[in-house]
Amino acid sequence: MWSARSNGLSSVASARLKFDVPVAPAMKKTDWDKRIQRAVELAERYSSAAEVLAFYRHILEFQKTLRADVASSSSPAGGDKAAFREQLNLDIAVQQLPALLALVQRTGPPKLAQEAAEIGAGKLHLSSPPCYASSEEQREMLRSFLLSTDANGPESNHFFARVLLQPQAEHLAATQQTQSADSSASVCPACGARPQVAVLRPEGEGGKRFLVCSFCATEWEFRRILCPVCGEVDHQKLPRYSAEDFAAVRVEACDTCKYYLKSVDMTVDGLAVPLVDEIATASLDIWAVEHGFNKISPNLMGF
Amino acid sequence: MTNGWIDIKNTDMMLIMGGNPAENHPCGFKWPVEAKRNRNAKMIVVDPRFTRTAAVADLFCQIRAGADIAFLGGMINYALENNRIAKDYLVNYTNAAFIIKEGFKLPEDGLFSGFDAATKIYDKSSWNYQEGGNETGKAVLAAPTEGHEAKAALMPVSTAAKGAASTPPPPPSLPPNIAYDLSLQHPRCVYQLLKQQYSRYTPEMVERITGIPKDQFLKAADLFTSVRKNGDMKKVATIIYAVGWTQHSFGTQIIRTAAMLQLLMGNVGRAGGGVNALRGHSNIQGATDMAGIFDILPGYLKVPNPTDKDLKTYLDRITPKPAKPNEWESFNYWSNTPKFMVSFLKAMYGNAATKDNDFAFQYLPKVDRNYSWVNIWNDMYEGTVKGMFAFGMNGVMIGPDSQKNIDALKKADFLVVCEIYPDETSAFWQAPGITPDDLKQINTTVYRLPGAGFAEKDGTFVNSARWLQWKNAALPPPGDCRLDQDILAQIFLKIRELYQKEGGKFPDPILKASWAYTLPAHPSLSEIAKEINGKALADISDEKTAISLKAGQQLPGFAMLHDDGTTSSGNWLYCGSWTEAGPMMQRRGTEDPSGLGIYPNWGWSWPANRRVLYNRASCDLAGKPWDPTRSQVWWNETAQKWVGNDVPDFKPDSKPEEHMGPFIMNPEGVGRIFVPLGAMADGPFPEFYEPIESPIENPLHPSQSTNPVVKKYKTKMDKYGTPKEGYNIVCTTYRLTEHYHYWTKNNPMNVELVPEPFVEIPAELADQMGIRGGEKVKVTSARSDYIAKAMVTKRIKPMMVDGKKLYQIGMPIHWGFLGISEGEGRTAKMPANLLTPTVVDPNAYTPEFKGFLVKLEKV
Amino acid sequence: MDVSRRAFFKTGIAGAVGITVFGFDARPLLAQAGSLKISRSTETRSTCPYCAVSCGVIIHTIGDKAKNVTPQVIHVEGDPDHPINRGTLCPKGSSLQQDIQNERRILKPQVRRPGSDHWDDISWDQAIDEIARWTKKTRDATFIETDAKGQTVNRLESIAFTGGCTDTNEFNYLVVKTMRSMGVVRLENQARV
Amino acid sequence: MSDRGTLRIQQISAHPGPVAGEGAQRQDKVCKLIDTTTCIGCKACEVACVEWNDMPFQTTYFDNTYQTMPDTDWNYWNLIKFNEDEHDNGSFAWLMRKHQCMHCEDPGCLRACPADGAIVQYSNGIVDFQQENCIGCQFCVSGCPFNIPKFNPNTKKVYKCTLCSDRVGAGLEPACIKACPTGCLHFGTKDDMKFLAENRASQLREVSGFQNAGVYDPDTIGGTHVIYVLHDATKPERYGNLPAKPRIPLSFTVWKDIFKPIGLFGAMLGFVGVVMHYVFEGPRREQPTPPVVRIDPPPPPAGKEN
Repeated sequence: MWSARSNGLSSVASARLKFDVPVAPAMKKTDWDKRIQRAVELAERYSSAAEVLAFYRHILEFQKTLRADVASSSSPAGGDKAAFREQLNLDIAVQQLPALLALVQRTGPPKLAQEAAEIGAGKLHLSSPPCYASSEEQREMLRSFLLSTDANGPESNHFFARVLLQPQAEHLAATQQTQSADSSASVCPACGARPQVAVLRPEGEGGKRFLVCSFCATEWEFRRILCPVCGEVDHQKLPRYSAEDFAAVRVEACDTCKYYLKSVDMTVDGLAVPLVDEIATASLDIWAVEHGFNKISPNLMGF
Repeated sequence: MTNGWIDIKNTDMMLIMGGNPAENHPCGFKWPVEAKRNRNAKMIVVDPRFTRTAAVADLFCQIRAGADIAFLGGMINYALENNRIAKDYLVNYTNAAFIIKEGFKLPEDGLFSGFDAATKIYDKSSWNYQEGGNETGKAVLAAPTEGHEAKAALMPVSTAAKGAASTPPPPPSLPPNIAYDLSLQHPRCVYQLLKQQYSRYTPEMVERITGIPKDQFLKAADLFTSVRKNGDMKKVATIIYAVGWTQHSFGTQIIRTAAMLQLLMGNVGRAGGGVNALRGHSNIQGATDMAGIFDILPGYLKVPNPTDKDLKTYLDRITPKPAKPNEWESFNYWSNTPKFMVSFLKAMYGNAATKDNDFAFQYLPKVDRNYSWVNIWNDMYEGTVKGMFAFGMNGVMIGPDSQKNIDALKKADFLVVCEIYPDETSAFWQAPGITPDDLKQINTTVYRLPGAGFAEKDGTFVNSARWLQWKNAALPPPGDCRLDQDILAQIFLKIRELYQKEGGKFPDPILKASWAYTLPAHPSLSEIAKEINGKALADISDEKTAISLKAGQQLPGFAMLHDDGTTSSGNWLYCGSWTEAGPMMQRRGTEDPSGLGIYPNWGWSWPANRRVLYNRASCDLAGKPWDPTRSQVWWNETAQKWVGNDVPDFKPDSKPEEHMGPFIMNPEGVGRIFVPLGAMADGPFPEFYEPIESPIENPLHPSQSTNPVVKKYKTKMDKYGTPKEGYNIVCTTYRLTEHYHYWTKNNPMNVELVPEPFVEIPAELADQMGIRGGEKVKVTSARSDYIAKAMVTKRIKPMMVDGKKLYQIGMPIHWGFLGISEGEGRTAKMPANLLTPTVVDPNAYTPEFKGFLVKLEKV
Repeated sequence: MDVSRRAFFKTGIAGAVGITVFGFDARPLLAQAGSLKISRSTETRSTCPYCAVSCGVIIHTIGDKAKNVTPQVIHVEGDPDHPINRGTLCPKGSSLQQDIQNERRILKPQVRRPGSDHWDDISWDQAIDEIARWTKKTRDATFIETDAKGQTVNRLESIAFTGGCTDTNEFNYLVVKTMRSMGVVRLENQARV
Repeated sequence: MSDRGTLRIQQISAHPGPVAGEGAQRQDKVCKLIDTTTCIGCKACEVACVEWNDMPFQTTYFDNTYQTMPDTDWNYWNLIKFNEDEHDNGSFAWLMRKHQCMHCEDPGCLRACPADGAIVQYSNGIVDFQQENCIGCQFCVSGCPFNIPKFNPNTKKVYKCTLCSDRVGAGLEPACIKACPTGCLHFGTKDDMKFLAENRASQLREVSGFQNAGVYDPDTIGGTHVIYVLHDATKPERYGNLPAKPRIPLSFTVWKDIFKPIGLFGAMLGFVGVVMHYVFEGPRREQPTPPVVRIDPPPPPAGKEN
């Protein structure tokens, strides 16, 4: 939280400050407690998202219990995204599935709970890609998620896969510390998934933009006034929409490709936890969609 | 800057002199600080005042304003005496080994050979290389005798006198086959002459002239040259300067001395090295590149003069032929001048520029005299300049001699000012002291047009580091304000319309200037930027690079320019800034693979996106970097070409064994320690001269105290003070961190930070005169006087100069008669430049704002 | 999938029971989304107009061109991506907003007539017309086609153009084109001094 | 203020009984590091302070120095002090020190303050004035070893640098930090900042030839949450009267150390407060509400103290 200056200047303790490189936040062990605590706070602050956050909190607490260090951390050639996914341990994930299904049936929203029940009970699930409930088929479900290029559709089977594999992915990405070579990569340099949210971190008088991966939560530098989807740079075509209700979160849209993502401005609220604040401001997503914009990638709660 | 802002972080040693970056470039100054923090680099600051830059320096020397050449000459002497030089670099990358013609004479008496006292012009024919081949180790000739010199000195005078009657004939050219002595022993080789020239700049002499105690100078000299201890080439030193050097009647020669020192030590072309001018304003670099000044055309092409009866004559005159030792290679890049020039004419006059009409060469005015800044005001004062356009240029405040400029404007017929704030130039008739009766006599019609602020305009600025950076317009101009380019276009189109309707003197260039902008009265700067880059006018191709272009396509770079009218380019130097790939100066890539701070994909840097100039010199003869930890470019044996982290500033396929010189813009291909022929007006080596207003006679040669080719101006406004008349305090002017020129006096925050003008006075002098801080003092020069509060400070010490005790004072320039504090009656409503003299550097025509004489009294 | 989601929300708005793909009750969210006071802002990359470090700045403006609302500057931010200033600004740069929106700006063309002690307002058309006539009159009266030695010089010595330090390259090129074409040789700029 | 929600209080001026939030897990101690050896006195931090705190434009006057004004003011909390520093040996330095509240670990202002809740020290070390509880007695002014608190005659309240407690409360750096173009300002945990500072100091001693370089973090007041790297830590006075051994005036320490244990204390201070308030403002208009209420209601004074 107390990151020292990051305006590209080395400090005498260069160990702590990287010289001449925008300091990406240290990719240390996922701080689940921080996310859980933030989810609780925001549930109080934004009643509109209370139900969603309450469920998300359960999911976070579940993810916290999962062993993340099962993914082999034998680092593949940096940025080899396929190899990255190969290293995630599906068997463990399959073992963890029943517990998740139970949790969702107990605490999840109706449709998701019903689905959990069906997967658990081995009924045929009609959503595509089809997935069946034998453990082999469950494994296949997780696998199909990993192989899908857009590794985060809103389909609920993707929901289960994301919940189970995300801790492994985060752990793996952290151990690999993949850094993007340029500041205009629109997909995660570690796992290749699309960005979930942008975060602005203090850099001098300004806010340096990073994108947060929707799967492995890697943050990579992504320069300002540039559309992550179509590469638009015309500032007139890149409106930012903000609401008084959310001081630090805004919609960063593109009039050219009509995609958007939200950004969390840490120069306004240093206590924000991007992935959680992103979910807590679902009403901004609704506003954006109503106004004809498409989200780059829906979040874990399906928004 | 030969290098760039970020590159300063790569240095091991900084000499900051004639500049004050901590105060005037705070955000750029993070990089010197970075070098200190990260590389333990040392910082030497030399300045008349202990500045905020000095406050973080490792060593500070207080120098008498204007004594810089003596200090740097002393440095050169020290480096030579103590073998703190880069031998291989010197022999192979500079003209140190070249032999100079007999008859050349050093200025022991203050004059080089060839001076004509009548015209105050040098005949430079003796400032030339000797023809011939390799003289290495050959019979050593006797040093030139008196006789030689006498002859040498006499001979040219007559020719010069002849020349002076009419326009002087074009100077003789450099020999194609230059004689040289790689052992550097020949008594007339540049190296020996250099030694001889600066042997007079002993530490004792440096102390006499600069006022810097000998031991302190030696400390500085030893520290700076320590990067070249025993000729080791690993470390690099940089020299950083600003207008503290340019604003002297010998400014160009100060910079030359610095360049020579850097060549001598092998610091040019290297990361963390170079000679780095910190420009004072956001687009001064661009304005120079784009020839906002009378004596050049865009891309530093020489203006035509009346003897250029046609395009060919002109091109023959200005296109240099290679001049080098036969055994060496020279790229001589300026040999492409005809391509640059013809492409420029095509951009200017489009289809009206044809082979048959010399590409409209005659449309360009011919220049054979000095029309520079101070001459404009001088001639307006004398009545020959009737009208003036001033777009964002506050000439009354800028001076020199503001009163002369005000009185000049009184004599003009019309003045057109485009500004965003009320400025002193358009309001010259409201200057303090002008009575209602005077007003009735002032017949100047003044138009004050509201222009647009920076945030309301798009377009390109070029920073000190030669980076072109496009900015976008954030909002429209307020009220009835208009975009500057629209105002200019609308005035021009109206004039063109009048010539169409009514005819008039030589209307062709006005009627035929190309104006193919979608909205003629609102030319888009993007369209202009593309025109500046240039395009193919016919299908062209280049077999070497296998690039071929269709007519109408943007040019990828100046290598594609032609001299047959098949290409156009408004400024060859910017060719490559807006290609078919798009606007390069709009790029914002933040990657820096080498870690050297090159940022190849951020904006675009001239020439050819090269971030450090002369970077071939960062390698040894074999093409390997002098310091592998700072590898910029290198020779790739397998690929048989020059490659690297930066764009090689070199002929890409020239093998090291071809021995091509790294300084490709010189016909010799090497760095010029000795500048031959006409390149400098006042000498091939810098010599120390006193400022025009000086407290002492030049200790080197009292008989020739000041720069011999500098002319004083003659109007009754032009008075120059002497110590005899009581002007015995040296005064200098400068800017503050908190303010910007004559602009932020309109911003409350900046005014709060520094509300009022002041005069910095040495505590000792103040005590003598009974002046206490905050009391009003009057500073008087031969021109005028100036009243402000005294800042009594220990940061300016009295100094002993040539045995005499001397005081220096200084004053910031930011206040005039229009502004927040001015409006509140908290200033004397006087521009600081009321005091400064009208006299200019003979090479750059920059006025001598720094180091003039004043009297000081309590009010 | 995006289409279906939008369709879903549309129905949600339409009053049908709003539930999300996962079955969350969307009504509170829809309600809040409807009540949000959204402001549209634009970020514009610019360059500080002061010294030659040329620090990058990002100017934040609100107001929608499309809706014909004149943009207002709400914030000037040091460009965090800029390799030289890295988001930092000096005391001049950090007060740039005062320069952009400053009550001392001159907002209309004015003329001071011979002998007059005050400014008079003048229309743009009038001003430009008068300036053009002044220029032509002066040029026609003093244009020099050949010098004493009969050499072609085609120059105008009686009118000077002086350009400022914040003029862009493109503007400066227009200056060269227009002024040189009129024969102006007294062409100078802050670059000289 | 938003910070009340996020910053835990450690000490409260003139507050009877234990402090709210005590016993709960500690927050990191924060600290601002100022490296005077790389400060160029550009005043970007002054502008940032004025802008963040919405200070009104005020007319300043030339005072024979580059310093914006002689001292900090109730509406100007951050000031670069310029000091021309000459030595007998002829050596000269122009020392620039960013002057603002030092946020003492043992704050004299807080000790001296008789008004319940007018001055609080958060457990992250920030010392903050709560103007709504200030009675304008100005004891804090005499209690401060650095002459920081400044009285506004119009509002009859005392003001000073809050270390941007509102920003810090929101997880941000103070406004001045982000403004510094040379990176001579840092903000972080006290441990981190001490580490940076000591490193820089040793670099100055070993490489730059400043044998006396060191870190200013005076233990006489339990250390400060604003620390300096100085070229010469042996003579902090050179930097515009930075006291080598800052001390809280005895009277105040005595007060606290002697009376605090005694139950009278709360009542007495309350009384003093009333008197002071009466003296300075006449009859009390409204009861100032102690901030602790908003944090966590304090238990009543323990019985044994009666």
